[in-house]
Amino acid sequence: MSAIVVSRLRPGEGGALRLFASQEALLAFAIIGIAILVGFYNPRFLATRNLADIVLGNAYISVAAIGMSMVIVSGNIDISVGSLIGVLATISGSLAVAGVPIILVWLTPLVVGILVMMLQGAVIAYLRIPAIVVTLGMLSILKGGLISVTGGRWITDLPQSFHLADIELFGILPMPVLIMVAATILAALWMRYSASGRAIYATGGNAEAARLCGVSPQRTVVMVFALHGLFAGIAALLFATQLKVIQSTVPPNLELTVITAAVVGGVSILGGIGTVVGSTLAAVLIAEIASALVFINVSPYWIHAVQGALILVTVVADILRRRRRQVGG
Amino acid sequence: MSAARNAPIREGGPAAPLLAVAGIEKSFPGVRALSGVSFEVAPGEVHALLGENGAGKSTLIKIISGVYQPDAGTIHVDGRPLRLDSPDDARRAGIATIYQELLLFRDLTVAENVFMGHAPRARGGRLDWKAMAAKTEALLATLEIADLAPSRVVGSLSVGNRQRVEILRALSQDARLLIMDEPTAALTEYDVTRLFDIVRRLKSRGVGIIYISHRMDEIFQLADRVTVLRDGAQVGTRRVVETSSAELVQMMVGRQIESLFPKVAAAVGAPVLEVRDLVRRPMTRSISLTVRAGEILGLAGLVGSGRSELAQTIFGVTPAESGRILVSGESVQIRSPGRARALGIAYVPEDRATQGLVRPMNVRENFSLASLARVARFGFIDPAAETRLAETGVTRFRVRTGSLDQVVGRLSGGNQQKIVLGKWLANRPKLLILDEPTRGIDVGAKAEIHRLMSELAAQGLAILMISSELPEVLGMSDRVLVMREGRLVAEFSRAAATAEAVGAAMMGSQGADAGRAA
Amino acid sequence: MKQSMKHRMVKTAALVILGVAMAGGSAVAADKWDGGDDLPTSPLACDAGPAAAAAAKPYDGGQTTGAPNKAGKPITLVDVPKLIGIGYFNATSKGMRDAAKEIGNVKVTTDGPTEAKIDEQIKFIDNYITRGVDGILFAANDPVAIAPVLKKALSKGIHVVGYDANSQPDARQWFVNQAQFNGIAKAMVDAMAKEAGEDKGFAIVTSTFTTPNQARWIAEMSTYAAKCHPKLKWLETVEAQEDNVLSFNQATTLINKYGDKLSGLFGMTSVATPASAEAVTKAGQCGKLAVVGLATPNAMKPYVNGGCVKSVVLWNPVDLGYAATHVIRAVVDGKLKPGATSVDAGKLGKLNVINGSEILLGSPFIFTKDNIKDFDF
Amino acid sequence: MAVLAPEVRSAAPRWLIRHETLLAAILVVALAILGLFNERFLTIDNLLNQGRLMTEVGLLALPMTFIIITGGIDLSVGSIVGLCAIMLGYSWKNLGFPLPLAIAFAIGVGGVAGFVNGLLITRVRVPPLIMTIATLALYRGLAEGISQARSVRNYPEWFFFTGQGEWLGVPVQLWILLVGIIVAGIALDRTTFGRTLYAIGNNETAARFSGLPVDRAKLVVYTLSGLAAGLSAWVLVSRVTTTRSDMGSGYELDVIAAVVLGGTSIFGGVGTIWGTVVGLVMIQLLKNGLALTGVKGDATIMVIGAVLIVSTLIASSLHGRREVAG
Repeated sequence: MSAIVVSRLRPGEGGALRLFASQEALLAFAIIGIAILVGFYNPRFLATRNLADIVLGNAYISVAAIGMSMVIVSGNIDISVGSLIGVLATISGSLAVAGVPIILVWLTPLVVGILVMMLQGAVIAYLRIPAIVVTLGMLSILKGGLISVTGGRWITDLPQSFHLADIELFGILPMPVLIMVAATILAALWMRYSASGRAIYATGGNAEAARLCGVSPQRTVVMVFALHGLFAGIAALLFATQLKVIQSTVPPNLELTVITAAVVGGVSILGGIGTVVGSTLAAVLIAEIASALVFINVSPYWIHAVQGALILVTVVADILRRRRRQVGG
Repeated sequence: MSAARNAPIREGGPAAPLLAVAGIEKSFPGVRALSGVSFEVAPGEVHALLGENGAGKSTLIKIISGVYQPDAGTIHVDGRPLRLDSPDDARRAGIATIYQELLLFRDLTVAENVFMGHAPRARGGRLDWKAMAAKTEALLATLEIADLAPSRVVGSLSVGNRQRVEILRALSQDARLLIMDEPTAALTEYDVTRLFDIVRRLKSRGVGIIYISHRMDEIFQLADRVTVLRDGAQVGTRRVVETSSAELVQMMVGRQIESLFPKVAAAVGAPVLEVRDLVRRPMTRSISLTVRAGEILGLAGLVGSGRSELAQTIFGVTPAESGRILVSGESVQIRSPGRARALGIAYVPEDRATQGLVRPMNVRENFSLASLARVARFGFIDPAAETRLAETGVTRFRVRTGSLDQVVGRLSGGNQQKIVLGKWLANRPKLLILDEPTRGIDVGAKAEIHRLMSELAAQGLAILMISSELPEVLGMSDRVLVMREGRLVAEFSRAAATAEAVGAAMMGSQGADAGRAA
Repeated sequence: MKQSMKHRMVKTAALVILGVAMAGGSAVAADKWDGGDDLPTSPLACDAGPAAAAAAKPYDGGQTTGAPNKAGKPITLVDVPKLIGIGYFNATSKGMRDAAKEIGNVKVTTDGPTEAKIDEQIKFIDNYITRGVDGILFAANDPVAIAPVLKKALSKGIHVVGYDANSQPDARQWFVNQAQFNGIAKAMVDAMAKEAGEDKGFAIVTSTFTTPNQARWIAEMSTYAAKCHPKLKWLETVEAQEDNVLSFNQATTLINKYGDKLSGLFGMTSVATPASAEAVTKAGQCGKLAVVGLATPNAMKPYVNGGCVKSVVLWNPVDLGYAATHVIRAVVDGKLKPGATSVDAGKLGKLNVINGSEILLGSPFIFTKDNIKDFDF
Repeated sequence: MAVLAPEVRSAAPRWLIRHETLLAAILVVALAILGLFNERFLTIDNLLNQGRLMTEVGLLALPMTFIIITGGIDLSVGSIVGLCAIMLGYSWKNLGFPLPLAIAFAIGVGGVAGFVNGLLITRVRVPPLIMTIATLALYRGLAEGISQARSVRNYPEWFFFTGQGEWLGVPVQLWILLVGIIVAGIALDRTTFGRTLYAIGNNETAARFSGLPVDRAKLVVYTLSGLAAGLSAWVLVSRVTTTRSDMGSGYELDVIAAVVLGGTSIFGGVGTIWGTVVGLVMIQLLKNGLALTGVKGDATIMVIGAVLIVSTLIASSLHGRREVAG
């Protein structure tokens, strides 16, 4: 199939690199554009404080979106991430309250996250069950499990040391933002400079060819999910340490926001291309819109509609852009 | 074929040949693909494999590149016997294959594609992009390719450059034997000359090359030796300097023409299909032709010359961008296969597995697939009628199947093809388009299908037959059209259609002009 | 070319969707506070304490049919709250278990949906009707929607008592009212006026505009403020479901949006209030920006002790659950019949019956720095 | 169901017979066991009542079977239910439509919503998974945005007949579902339409080359899915007497679980309505039975999730095909 497409392509037209660029540029423009528009309506929107809060309050989404975009690049999807983050947040919170050494409090969710996601990855890759089914099932297992274990008891009086979010570097740079930026950069570098990083693109782009090149699609998928789990763990930490209370329930619709960020971030749903930088920008964009809605007195109820529309527009644009590179579609 | 001819001819001195295969046998359910094939490739030799489609070339190279395992026979590399259980084994033995469908990652750069799976590492195991780019540059330099930046994304490259990337990948693994399957099929003239240039360089560096092509002129320009296959058997191996285009065509086509069911003459009636300046880029460029009732119009040409694309444009799979189609004199718009079917056009596609049959479904369901309306009342399928339809089909086309509930995927190629044919004839079409009607099926079934074709023509059906097998074209057609690079380049009456003339026209060598004149 | 046309077609389509999505939302502005319901309000007098029970109304609750007489016999109860897994309903269910232990011959289990979804809640109650229990305690996600299934329970001889969130009166026998809406409203608004200042601006963080209790409270607050603190400026009401991160972000956005214009935040749910307090803390507005709200003590301790929040308004949900259990026991034992004016609720003493078939827990309780440490829920 | 039995032979590979009979067997055993635990479980009263509760999901499961057979998926059904419920209430209360018209309108909206899915999937070739994830958010968002999460109440008494009434002692909506099942079953088993769906799922190219109306068929199934969602919204609103924008959220899980559990291959080409019905009943009674035997709601969710994964595992291992993950 891909061969047919390949041979249909007209020589020397818009390369995917330019496509990445345009995608990220687009997002950057959108972010700035909205800021300016809303700024006209209410200058306070542009206050550094507000802009900082927008990023700060949603850093965990950006981090989760990194892993998600890797998963999508590898040609899969995961809708269990929201529930997993809820579970991991609760775990770390309970540990913190139980007085476990803070290092363990921070490491355990990462480890658990990796294990859970690896399990899913293995089922998907080796047992050949579509990701959608596996993660849909896992979603409800985690959700139900969390409630039945915790009974939804809130976790309160967390030790001060637990609150990552309160740590500020040089008094200005809040930890979550730092982690978000660091994670994005590291992930971007890893995907570019490691053989396994490229293997993700190979698997998503042309699994058969990847196999002939000695890249194991199965192993790659498992690895991708493991990483996804790691980022989910980090996201869970940022999520948990943001407030002085952990609800120990599953944050509603979180997986949708994360997927939106990843897709809008320039991950081609046809698999194979994508950029974690884009997904981080997209997460910021979504957060910005959510906040803008309040500033322009639009009820937050529209946020889901906006998210859905964003996905549609990006995906359709992506497909058409690719198709325009082919003669006769 | 005499033993003397088959005795491998040693090239150069006593040096062990790079590759030596002997007595290779391979059969698939229903088909005997290869029987007793032996040949050698010496370092720095270009060894051409020649043969019609279904002659066994692809099977042979798949065996050499470790995709298939032979039923019998040996493979020696540098005189050492070798078991190739996987493409990986072949790669390690220094054998690289460039398939017709290039296996590339469209979204990755040239350098990444070249080094996918064996990229240079820097400290800490991270990819060394500098080295990767440098090495790629070096490879490009050795082949004096100037217009290919390592950082380009493959998806944005021309087909020719894509192929060069594949060649680079092979070289980057220091392949010593390079197999090229119809490398020029999809290339423009310019790219072809550049490819030849590269091949010569490789040759001069001692790389052995197995070169598969239909194009006679290429073989004479490039190859040192040529091995001709027919129906899975080795007809012979010749030094190119000692043979001629005529002889090779003769070897390819052989005595087959006689063995074929000749088309019985039928009264040629009114035009059923008329095509005027049909255009569908890139492969259908202003085509005009006419098919009459009772006539079999043969459409010859090389793989990739645009014949199937033309057929699929007529059939509405890829609707035309401009031009007119007339069916029995009336101008019609064909935007979907459904419409084509309604107009009495049937298309037996080239690729049975993916286009012709729904292989997990059973015989009955496949037979009725193209004529559901006939076995249904108000959209409700009448099981009895459907069974009757299938039974008549099975008996009429002598399909060998256990029962109507047999899943067609398990039938032999010949039987599958009969079902595809039957499925369409159940629809009582006016025009039957046959795309490679006998590809990859055994001789017996072949004959049956040919007999059937002339029978149908005799009943007044108009048939447009696409075939890459000259004998078939020559034996079955009332008229022969030749396509090359999306255009009709020659037309022959049955009388004027000789293997040499048509073959020449297909391959675009000197003979072509003669063809056009005819 | 064809697809370029398609392209335009789809692009516009997508944009239209987006447009539709953005439009209309701006049509939310209203003169009365957003998030209030349209039912009539009955503001209390500005100075007086919580009103004495309104004019006695005849019993308007429902009746069980063919309920077995289990007076003094052991009974099993099921408690189906709006949703399980939030501090508030954990507290009420604790109260029920306490009461059950105290009474002895009562067994009560809590089960319910994980999200405040009405059709889920109905399925739960339905299942328990089939399974067979002696009594159902509920907190309705929707007063009307829950009615049919409750009536079904009554018809099967199962006693039904509501708490926290009422249903249509005739769908249950009694409803334990934690505190009258106008009482809560008065307490909240008075506290805000005191802490933020009579003529300051404030905003509200609620769950959703349609959660019955919150809607009721906001409506009552609106009229009470108009009557007694006319200079208080209501700026905006934002919704944040029962999600504390969303509440936090919404509160933060409000703070950034209004700056000094904003001197107070109302948290209308036990989720929104701590989140708002956190937002104020993070914004470094402690002391400058008053937070008044309904919340459970544990979640608020850091802020109250930290002095960022002066007063948390709430009845004691543990008592609420405790009372509800006593009430249903009393009903089973025939001690609480239509027309009764009060019921004996164990350690809470006598509770009054108000407007027909409701039992009033008492006046709202105000947690402060001094007393909050005494509570653990 | 006997009516539909033959299709098992005619329309699907042999293993399916095994799979479904196996499933039916498991169902019987499970029921028996649950019955032992609670004598109130296997009562006509309870079973009919469960049928009532099952209808909304059931109506969605029928077109979902079609969709999954074509190799697609529709994750937006739950959101469409929400949107339709809102449109029903909104058009009646705010736009002043007469209630019957409002019902028709709501169902129409469902159809349009599904049609939009189908249109972009067939014309622009957006993968169904992504398309319906997007509309999962979009339609829910529209429901929330349009209604501002305000609920609509006080419907007239007659309106509740569909959701709470009985006819011949059987819940009204159960009759609707029954009709739906028979129609869908026959359509899938006996009509050219059904045959087209199987062909598409097994080999879309060949179906296209055989002149079958591939795109139209897909468009139809997604539209049907939307219409069913509208119908199910009507039944739901009529049952719970109130319209809220969160209605139907999470339905996609139950629906897909039922269909997949019923032996429909998530890779397409294989499946029957009969299987879906068994799967549907199984899940509903599993939930109910567990609840009655004292298993809490949250634990039940876990069981369903596990059932979904395991059943797919069984199905795809019985079913020869091997696809690349994802």
